[in-house]
Amino acid sequence: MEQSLEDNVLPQGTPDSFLLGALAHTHLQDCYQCGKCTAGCPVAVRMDLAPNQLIRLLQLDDSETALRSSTIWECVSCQTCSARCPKSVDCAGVMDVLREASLAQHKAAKPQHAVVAFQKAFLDNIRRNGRLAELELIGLYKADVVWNTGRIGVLFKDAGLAPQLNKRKKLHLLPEKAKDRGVVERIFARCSARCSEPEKK
Amino acid sequence: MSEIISQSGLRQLVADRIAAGTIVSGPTQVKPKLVLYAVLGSPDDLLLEGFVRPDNSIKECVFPKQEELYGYRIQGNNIELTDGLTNDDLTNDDAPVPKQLVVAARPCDAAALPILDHIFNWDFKDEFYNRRRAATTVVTLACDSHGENCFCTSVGLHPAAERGSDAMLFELGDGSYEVRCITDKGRALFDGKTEESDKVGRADAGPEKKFDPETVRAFVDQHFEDPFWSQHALTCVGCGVCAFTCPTCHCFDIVDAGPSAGNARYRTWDSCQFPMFTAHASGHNPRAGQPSRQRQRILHKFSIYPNKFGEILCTGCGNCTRNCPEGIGVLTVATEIDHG
Amino acid sequence: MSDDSTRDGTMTENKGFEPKIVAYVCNWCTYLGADLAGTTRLEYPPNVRIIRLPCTGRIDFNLIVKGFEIGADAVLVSGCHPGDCHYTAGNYHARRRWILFRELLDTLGFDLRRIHFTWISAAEGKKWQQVITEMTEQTRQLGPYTDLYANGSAQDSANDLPSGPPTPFEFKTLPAEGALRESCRKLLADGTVKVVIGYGQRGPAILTRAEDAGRLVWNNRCVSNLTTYLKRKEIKALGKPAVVVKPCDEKSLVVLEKESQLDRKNIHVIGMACEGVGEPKCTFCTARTPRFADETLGEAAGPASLADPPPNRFAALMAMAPAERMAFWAKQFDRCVKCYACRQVCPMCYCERCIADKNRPIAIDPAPSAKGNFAWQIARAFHLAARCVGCGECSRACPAGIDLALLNIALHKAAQVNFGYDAGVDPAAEPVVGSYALQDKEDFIG
Amino acid sequence: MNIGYYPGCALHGSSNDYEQSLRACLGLLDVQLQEIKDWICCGATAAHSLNHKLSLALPARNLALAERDGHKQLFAPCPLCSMQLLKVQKAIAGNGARGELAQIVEADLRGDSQVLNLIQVFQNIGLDRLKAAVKIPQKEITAACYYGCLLTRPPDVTHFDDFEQPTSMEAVVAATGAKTVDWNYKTECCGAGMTMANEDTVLDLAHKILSNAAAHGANCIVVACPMCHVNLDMKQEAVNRRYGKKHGKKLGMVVYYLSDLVGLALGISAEQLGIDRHFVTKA
Amino acid sequence: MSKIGVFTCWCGENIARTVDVDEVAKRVAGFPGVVCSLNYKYMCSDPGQAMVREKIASEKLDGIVVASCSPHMHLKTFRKAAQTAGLNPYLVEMANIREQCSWVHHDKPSATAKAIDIIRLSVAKVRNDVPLRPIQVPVTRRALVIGGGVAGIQAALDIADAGHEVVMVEREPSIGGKMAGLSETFPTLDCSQCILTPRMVEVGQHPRIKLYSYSEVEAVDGFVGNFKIKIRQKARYVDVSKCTGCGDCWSVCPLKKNPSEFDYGMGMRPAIYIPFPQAVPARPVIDKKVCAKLIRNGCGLCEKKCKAGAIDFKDEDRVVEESVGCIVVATGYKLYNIAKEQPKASLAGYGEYGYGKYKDVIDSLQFERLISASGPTGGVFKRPSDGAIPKNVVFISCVGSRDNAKGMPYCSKICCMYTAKHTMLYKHKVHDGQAHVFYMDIRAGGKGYDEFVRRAIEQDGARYYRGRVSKITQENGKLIVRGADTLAGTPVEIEADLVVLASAMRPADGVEELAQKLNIGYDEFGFLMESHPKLRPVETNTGGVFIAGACQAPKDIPEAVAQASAAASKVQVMLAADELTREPEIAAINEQTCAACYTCLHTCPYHAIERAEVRTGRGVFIKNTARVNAGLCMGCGTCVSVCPSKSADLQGFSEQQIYAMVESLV
Repeated sequence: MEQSLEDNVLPQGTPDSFLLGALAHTHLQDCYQCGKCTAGCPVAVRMDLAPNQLIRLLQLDDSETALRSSTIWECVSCQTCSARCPKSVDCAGVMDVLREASLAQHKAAKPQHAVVAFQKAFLDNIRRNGRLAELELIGLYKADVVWNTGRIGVLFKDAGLAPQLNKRKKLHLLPEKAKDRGVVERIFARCSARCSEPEKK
Repeated sequence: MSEIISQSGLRQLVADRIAAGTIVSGPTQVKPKLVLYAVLGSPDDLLLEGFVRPDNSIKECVFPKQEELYGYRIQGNNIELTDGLTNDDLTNDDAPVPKQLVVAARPCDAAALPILDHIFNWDFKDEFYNRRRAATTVVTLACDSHGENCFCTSVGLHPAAERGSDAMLFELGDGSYEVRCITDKGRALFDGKTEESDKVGRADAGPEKKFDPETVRAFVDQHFEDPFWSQHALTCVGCGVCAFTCPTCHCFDIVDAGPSAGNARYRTWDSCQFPMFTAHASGHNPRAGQPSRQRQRILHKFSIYPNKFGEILCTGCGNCTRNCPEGIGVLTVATEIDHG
Repeated sequence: MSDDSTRDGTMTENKGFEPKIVAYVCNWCTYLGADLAGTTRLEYPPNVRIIRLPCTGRIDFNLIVKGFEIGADAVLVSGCHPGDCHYTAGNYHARRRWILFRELLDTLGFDLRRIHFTWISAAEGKKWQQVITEMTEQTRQLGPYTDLYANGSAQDSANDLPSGPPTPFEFKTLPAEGALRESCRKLLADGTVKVVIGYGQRGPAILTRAEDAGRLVWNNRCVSNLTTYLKRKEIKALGKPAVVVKPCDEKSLVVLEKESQLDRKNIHVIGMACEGVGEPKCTFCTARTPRFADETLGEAAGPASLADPPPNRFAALMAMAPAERMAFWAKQFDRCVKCYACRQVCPMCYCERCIADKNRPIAIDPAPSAKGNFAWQIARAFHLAARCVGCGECSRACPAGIDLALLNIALHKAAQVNFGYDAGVDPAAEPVVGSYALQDKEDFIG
Repeated sequence: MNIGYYPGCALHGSSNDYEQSLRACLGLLDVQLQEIKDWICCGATAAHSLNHKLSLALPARNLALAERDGHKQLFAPCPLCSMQLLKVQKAIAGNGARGELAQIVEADLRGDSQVLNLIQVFQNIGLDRLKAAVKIPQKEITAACYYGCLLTRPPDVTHFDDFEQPTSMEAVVAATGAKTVDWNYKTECCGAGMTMANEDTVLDLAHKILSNAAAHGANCIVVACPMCHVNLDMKQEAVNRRYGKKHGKKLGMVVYYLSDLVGLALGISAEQLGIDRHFVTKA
Repeated sequence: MSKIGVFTCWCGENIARTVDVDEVAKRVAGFPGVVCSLNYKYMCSDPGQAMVREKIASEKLDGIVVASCSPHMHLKTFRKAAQTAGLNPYLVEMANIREQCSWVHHDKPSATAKAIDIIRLSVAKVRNDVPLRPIQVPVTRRALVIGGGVAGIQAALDIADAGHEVVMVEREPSIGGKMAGLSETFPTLDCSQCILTPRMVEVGQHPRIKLYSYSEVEAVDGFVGNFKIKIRQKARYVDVSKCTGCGDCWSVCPLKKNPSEFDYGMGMRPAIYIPFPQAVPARPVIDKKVCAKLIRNGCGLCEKKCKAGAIDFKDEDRVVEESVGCIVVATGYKLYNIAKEQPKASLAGYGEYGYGKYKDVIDSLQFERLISASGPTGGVFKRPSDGAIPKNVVFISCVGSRDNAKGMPYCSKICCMYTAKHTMLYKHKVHDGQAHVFYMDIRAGGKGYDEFVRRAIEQDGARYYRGRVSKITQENGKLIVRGADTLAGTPVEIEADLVVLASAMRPADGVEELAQKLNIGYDEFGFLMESHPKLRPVETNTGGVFIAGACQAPKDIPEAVAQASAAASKVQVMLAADELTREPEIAAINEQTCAACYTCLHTCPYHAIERAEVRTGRGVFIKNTARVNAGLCMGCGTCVSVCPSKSADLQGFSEQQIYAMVESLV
């Protein structure tokens, strides 16, 4: 069922499981909890809710717990779960949708803030430059994490790597930018990428 | 003094009649090498050039190939009569019959109408036929030549026979025609449409006699079981061409068409050459092959009908021989009987 | 169709056009599939009326025409998937028939979008629901089938096919006439044959006496296909016949033998080399000398190259839009008086009692109405599918000059294109009707 | 032959050695890479995680640019970029979203160009031609071919090789004369974009991959993805720091790009291929 | 027929809810020929049928239409009811206003209108019905059983014990089927050889059972009561009459190393072999793909060694014909082949489990052979790769079954039970071994079944994990099984020595071709279609053909045996009478109008039409004609639609009836 691209955030009133399923082009009711996704997931051990438990919660319309779980931010989007699911449920797609919704409703799990911050910084970066400016990304990402979690240590993380990268001519102080950045801005606007607005404190 | 009308005048007359709602029919070129009498859509459809002997006859105007007698519906165990389906039927008595006009018919066609009058009025007044006949006016065009299969002269007619015509036209050679009105209908039709003139049209002398109908009549009366019939009829394939293109053949079949729950009862043409014509329910068929059927056709035309009505049931138009795929027909049989 | 006011609600109240669909289904697969749609409560529109028959093999072409005659706006024919037929091969035979019949209906201008063929198994309740729902919707878009038989005004505007300039023709007697007379005289005299079927002065001549041999002629207007006389009881009663055939007539013998109507051994065939007898078929004919004759007389030069070949009327017909074709045929058939000359002259029509003469039930409406004429011409043409050898007698004999041969050409081409079968050419080839091939095309079957 | 080329941010950023290797190796096989003019970032994990619509719009823009430049084939060396491009083609195949996307990216969009990954480029060149062009067979290399997760998955989008037991990279490596090993982490994930934000995951997964390759007798790993290279090569030292004691010896696994290995076999020097700029340079 | 009774049924409210039955009854009363139109709540009930009988008598009805469910449900019921009231049963028709009207439409007015039209069709048909007499056809009182597994054996023995001759055709060299290869059977754990071998011997020695082993059904002609079966006896290269089964030949045969089909590749067998010691017939077969003599005219040791001179290298396939009255199909099942290439596009293999790549990943029948006392490892449980005794064995359920992505959404029903059995057998053989089972749901619904599974868990310590396995890889001799336990919500990783896959049950190879030969239906997976899942589970839609065992759907031995006996009883019912009454709805040709073109003769799928001559009383030839053999004609009607002159017609579906039906729809 081709989900229209219009509303990419949870409109009010739609039963969560239906919309989440629809957004991820899959039918959550098909899942009979066989656990194959959890079995194959490389990072399942790190998750507070195993992938099959997450889908189970959505089947019971409890998207609240799902949106606040660490699972969705631990997931590395490696598509193993969707590829092997006997019922062709797009579990990886559901993870995408949950991340998007979780961010939109400001329910992202605090301990996973680093991942959220990295991905938000990434989008802001390419919104401005059209292409990724790595140093700028690292700088803004670290500032965001320090600012929001107070983990000062992040500032010095991998500091040692910088000179090695430079020796290998892999650091670019003046990174390339896309020429027509206007169109990139307009694309972002049209996709109403609300999550890229500055975090309101 | 004679009255004449130009060809354009005649076409104008046809146009006026069509405009007035009359169904006008006449010879028309349907396909290369095929001329038939048909209802004229416009006056130019009327074919007047050259000698033309259409392959069918004008009997269709008074005795249509398919005519609805009445409609009916079976409801439960009773039957209701309904007005018919086709709108040109005569089922409801008061409906006026549309006027019909035949233009440039051949005398041998026109002569057939009085014959049909006798048939449809001898023991039972066929009201369907009569009302159509009354509404029909026939304008004949005298023949200025004759085809190879024409034999009107052999059956007591000739290229200018007035029998059955309401008015007769004669070619004047310059594209106009002399009009001789015969009946009131003819006069009413041409009233005020003609001019005085002193030109007088003349007709062809007609083909020389090809056989004597009396010898044919005598032969068929005495040679009912003659091997001539089985020998002659071998090549007849048993189709209905001769009967259906003959101006005088008038046999018909009654048929229920439409779903068995009721639709309409029709009268349609039938031919003595068909096997079903004489098939008995038991499966027996008194006339089981073409020999007996060919004999029956000649017998009816030259003996049975003349015995009853004193005239030959044939106007010599030659359609049966002209259209027969195997070249048989009355002319072939009669000449063979006469010169055999 | 009768506006049957006392019997309202045949369809739903007419809130908008509700198509009427007749479905002929096989009892073992599609009927059970429809039942399954019921047991699993799959809703679909109520426009279909199902007629249960033992097998698609039993669904004959005339039922499809009958469906339209009683006012259906679309007809569905459905049965078991190939290979699953309860009677092993009913659907294979049906499929082959449908391939030919669709070509005939297309030539006549029927709207093929209103005729659906599908395979639905007993396990496919869902597919039944889908087919009926889609068909109802599609037919609703098409609207009522009003231009069936092009009643009303459509007929007047129907244009005719180009017939091209009349081919110059002058009658001449052919040199082989003398040899023909001599040969027939000898055959009758020494009793090899009891009757000779040849051409006479005014038409065919059937002789039993040697001395009549002089009545035989051979010229370039000996048109009739004399093989049609071989089926006649009166002629069979006379004993072993000799028949004069042109190459086109000879093909009829091949078909008649294949259909057990004559035994080639006790017929003496006199083949005449022929350069054409002035009929439309002769302009395209390339078969100059008969192939299976017992004796061949005369010789014929190769086919004259035609300066300007007459227009291909069949191509012109098929170039028309379907509704236009229907109007063309309605105008032609309006002239038909049902004299059945087309049936009686055809060597392939040898039934004791023709389907047109059957009245319990009335399969073909006997009256020469639009409905009756279409039904008759469809039956005649389809019974000749892959059997007619193109001798053209039907067109020639028709007193109303109807282009009957076009229908036979359509089916002749269909048999060639689909089954590589050319009637009357190969005595050993398996007849198309009555046999089937596993890989017959079924792109039109849902 | 020349094909459209979509480098992606990584190849112009910290993984520019991969581009150097590609241009050197493919240049020798007379494959000209024609970079799309003014391409933009495909959004990578961030887009498909945070904004489904954006994750289709950005790659759609690049597809439209490639079509505008007239490229019938588009080579995207990074599997994440090529998967995103293929996902767009699938979304507009039923032209459900074609009109809408075209309007968003301000360019018309047919979606008929063929997206290729590096292995497919070598397959198009032809393995026998490759074998014939080899000057220095890589006899001493025993490679563990590492596909990563997005080269073969999701199968209904990539339609490339067998997503459980792929063998297409082994064929290319064998063509260079090197030996390959059968090991169990060919298609397991390396942690991809989590290098910065969730290093623990990356180190754990990278360790499993490196140690399994070593356990099966491989002396190097061949990859066809810039992110995998970062996680296995740049982070190998960190992996050793965290997991080295457990094994008693440190892992020293050289991580080649597939184009490195082919380049070496064709006689190109390590410097020209940029191999010297890797972190782990000797076993 | 002018006095027709129409009985409209409510079917409780199945019909009455969406069809206004009173309106229907009122309007139907107005149809031509209808004299009595009633409606009743349950027409098929006794009071309903009694009403029909009473009305026939009181109103002297000569035609009945029952407007209710599908003719496939109750046409026979109402025809019997009419018959008892003295009305010819073939003057009864049904109007299907339930499955094809009330159940599929919700708009009451249009459903009612449609119901009236459907009844109008049936009334039009009844008005043109002709009373018919059933045809008596001689019955060959012999039965054919296809398949020599436990179901085939049970059916054959039941029929033979009832006094009828049985022809059994088995494709393998010996009967016994899959059950012969099992070690013990659940839930009683009694050894399958001990309970099956006696029945096999009984079949081998039964005076009325003619066994064709190593043979296949080539063609099936004829019809119920009179089937002609062509059986292809594959070349055995051993003269069964001379051979005494002494075994000298297969012990001397040098080519020992051929994977044994019976052991599913776990053991080896010589080129000349009997599949297993208790084989019936205990006569060897030479494998022509391997035997050196047959391929290169070398060796020939077995011929020299055979004292009875029974070896015959020039043996060829022989085709034999048998005539039988009815057929029982018991072709059994095979396990889903887990490898990558699949016979059907709709199926997919299990790349992630490495079956075929890792030698120690085997399927459940291979496990049965390894654990079986008569198996290739002689009762000692060793794993195929290196013969070591596995200490950690993982059993994986639902491999292929319940897996839409792999093309088999159905459950194979018996895997939960035999997996539990396997854990017990393993525990009994390797006391210090640990069995791990990955399952989704335990389906143990039979008598004593659930207790059996609990015993495996509680007493024999099998460890059950609720979750599927995602991937199996091999690390230095150990199989790493990565599964999950959804109850604990955590992934589970086990280092196993052996993995046993409980793969899905699929119908035996070639069953679709056989079904087409027998004209019986099969579903999308190839399982044979029963006539009605609840009411006629062992019959098919083709008269005289019955099905039993796993060929119809996955099932265990008790059910297979029960179905076999059911099929056998159906056969006995049919063979009880000398003659078989057959439906009279067959074709007939009007010999008066037949033009003898014989197109019908070429078309008839059953060769039921012959050439004949019409002669007068004194034998004078009148004409040729085609004639229907009432015994062979199955009533398909293909001849009727091919006949140009409509001389051929089908009784019960005559032209008159069909045209009346179509025209009633105006």
